[in-house]
Amino acid sequence: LRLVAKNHELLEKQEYEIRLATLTERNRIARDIHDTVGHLLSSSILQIGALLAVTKEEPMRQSLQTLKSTLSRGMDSIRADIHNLHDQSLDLRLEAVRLTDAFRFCPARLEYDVENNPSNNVQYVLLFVLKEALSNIMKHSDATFVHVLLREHPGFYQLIVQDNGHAPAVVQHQGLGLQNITERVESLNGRVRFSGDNGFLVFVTIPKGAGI
Amino acid sequence: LRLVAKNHELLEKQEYEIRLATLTERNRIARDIHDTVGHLLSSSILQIGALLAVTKEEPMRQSLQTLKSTLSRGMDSIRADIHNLHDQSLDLRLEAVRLTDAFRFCPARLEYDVENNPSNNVQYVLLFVLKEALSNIMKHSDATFVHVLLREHPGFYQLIVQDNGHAPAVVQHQGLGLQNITERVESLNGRVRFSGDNGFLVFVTIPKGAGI
Amino acid sequence: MTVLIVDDDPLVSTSLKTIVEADEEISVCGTGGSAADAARLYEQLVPDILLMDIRMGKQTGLDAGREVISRHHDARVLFLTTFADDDYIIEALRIGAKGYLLKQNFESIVPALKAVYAGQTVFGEDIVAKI
Ligand SMILES: Nc1ncnc2c1ncn2[C@@H]1O[C@H](COP(=O)(O)OP(=O)(O)OP(=O)(O)O)[C@@H](O)[C@H]1O
Ligand SMILES: Nc1ncnc2c1ncn2[C@@H]1O[C@H](COP(=O)(O)OP(=O)(O)OP(=O)(O)O)[C@@H](O)[C@H]1O
Ligand SMILES: [K+]
Ligand SMILES: [Mg+2]
Ligand SMILES: [Mg+2]
Ligand SMILES: [Mg+2]
Repeated sequence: LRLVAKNHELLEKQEYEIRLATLTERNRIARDIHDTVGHLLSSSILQIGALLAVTKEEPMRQSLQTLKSTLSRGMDSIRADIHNLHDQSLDLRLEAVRLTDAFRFCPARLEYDVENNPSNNVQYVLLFVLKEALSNIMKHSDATFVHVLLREHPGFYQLIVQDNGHAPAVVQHQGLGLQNITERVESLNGRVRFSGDNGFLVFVTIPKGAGI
Repeated sequence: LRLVAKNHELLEKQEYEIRLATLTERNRIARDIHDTVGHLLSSSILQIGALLAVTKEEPMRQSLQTLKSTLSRGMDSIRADIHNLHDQSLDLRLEAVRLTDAFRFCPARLEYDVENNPSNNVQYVLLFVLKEALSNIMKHSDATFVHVLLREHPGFYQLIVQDNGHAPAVVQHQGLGLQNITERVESLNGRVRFSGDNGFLVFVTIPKGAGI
Repeated sequence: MTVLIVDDDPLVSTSLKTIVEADEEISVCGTGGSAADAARLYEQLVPDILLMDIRMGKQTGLDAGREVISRHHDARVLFLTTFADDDYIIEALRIGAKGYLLKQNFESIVPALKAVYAGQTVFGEDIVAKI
């Protein structure tokens, strides 16, 4: 039975990872284009500016202006591409709402207080933690309520998942779930705390600007 | 036990899907850039060519040449990007060799006769079929040998996986494996045949130019 | 007014020089190709304005800008950038630069230099909102 659930989980995770892989690649390429082609185009436009600064003949000026507007369109197109790419990024709030809505085991309340969408990497780790924490509640707890808090602080993002079940005061065996949480959060220089004092608590902070 | 294997399979598949998603996205973007920015750049280079044809003054010619070579570098960079992207595409032969080498259940012979690497989508489906077929042999057959043939014909690609085990003359219950094979191949307008006449046979053809 | 131009692309710095010097009130007192050049040439030439690229290879003009401004509190540093959404722009403005310019908008370079020389700043509005 656990394996069936696990299979399901894996399939879901897979979709997720695929989406992330797609977005990551998109952003990487966008940055590349931005840096190389964008630079060459703006350099060309400036060269035209210099030619215009020293040219008096009207037909030549005309041609240079046309050339400039062709290249400006190239810049616009690159800018638009990059803009589109950013628009297609993960939306933390949307994904968090989705995850808590899909959670059927017990009522879950999401408190969302984030103004600036973190980078894809940070978002991804936060959502990964949320997923693992919710799946643990399903598997290990007798909770009747769970409170999820996603909050932006001046220097970092914070995620708290707190249930009201009977939890072990000390986790005897960390499985892959808690280990993965710890690894991924620490890879972004974040911090993790687990506690079973009062239901089970997963507490995570990730500094801003991590993993861009 | 089957579920454990299934989990393992899923995880492997996941890596694969992620790689595919990355490559697909990369190719999509490469095509976009090529079509938009590439077009504007080559148009600009032509405009400069026209200006050079009517300009006699040496300093102006010099400047236009410099401008032209800046833009040509932009084109080269785009071209190189796209080239790199293609280089990083799936390599059907390599992947097929990997899969048959990793197959430990019984000896497997790979006959590879493909000149033109098919599109990523086609490759991916062919490799998916090969994976499923090999995993079925492991799970369901007493084969001591398997023959894998990947062949390019003028109009299509062909994959045959034939083992020498005792197979049911008619498959009673198609599981997810054979169903997925059928679905994916048909999504590329290909054809599938399964047969248990003489060991188990998986026979697939996919037309060229499918799913680009 | 005197301007020091620093950009890692020589084609960009010479083009900028030509554009800027076409104006009668402006003369370019030097050009450089790296962050190190910027700090060194500033000390040497003490220009009215330092016009500097943000991204120069693996370096940025930010550290050089910071150094110049910390030594000369009245230094006018104006940054150049390829795209307005450059992540470094906000940082550039935090260190006390007088603004930034898109390289693409070469028509606005001379007016911007004059504005900065007259004590104004040239920030995009969306950037100001972000600070
Ligand atoms: N919400 C919770 N309530 C009670 N106990 C929990 C809760 N979350 C985790 N635990 C305890 O922590 C242990 C470790 O969790 P972890 O996620 O690392 O592994 P797992 O869920 O057992 O296995 P895996 O996640 O690898 O499938 C669990 O076995 C359980 O004892
Ligand atoms: N190489 C083979 N030798 C003998 N029988 C086979 C072979 N391949 C497939 N079969 C038969 O075809 C059936 C359907 O295979 P299919 O891959 O669709 O499902 P499955 O392997 O049983 O389950 P799943 O692939 O969903 O995990 C198998 O159950 C088996 O009876
Ligand atoms: K001048
Ligand atoms: Mg777990
Ligand atoms: Mg199967
Ligand atoms: Mg530069």
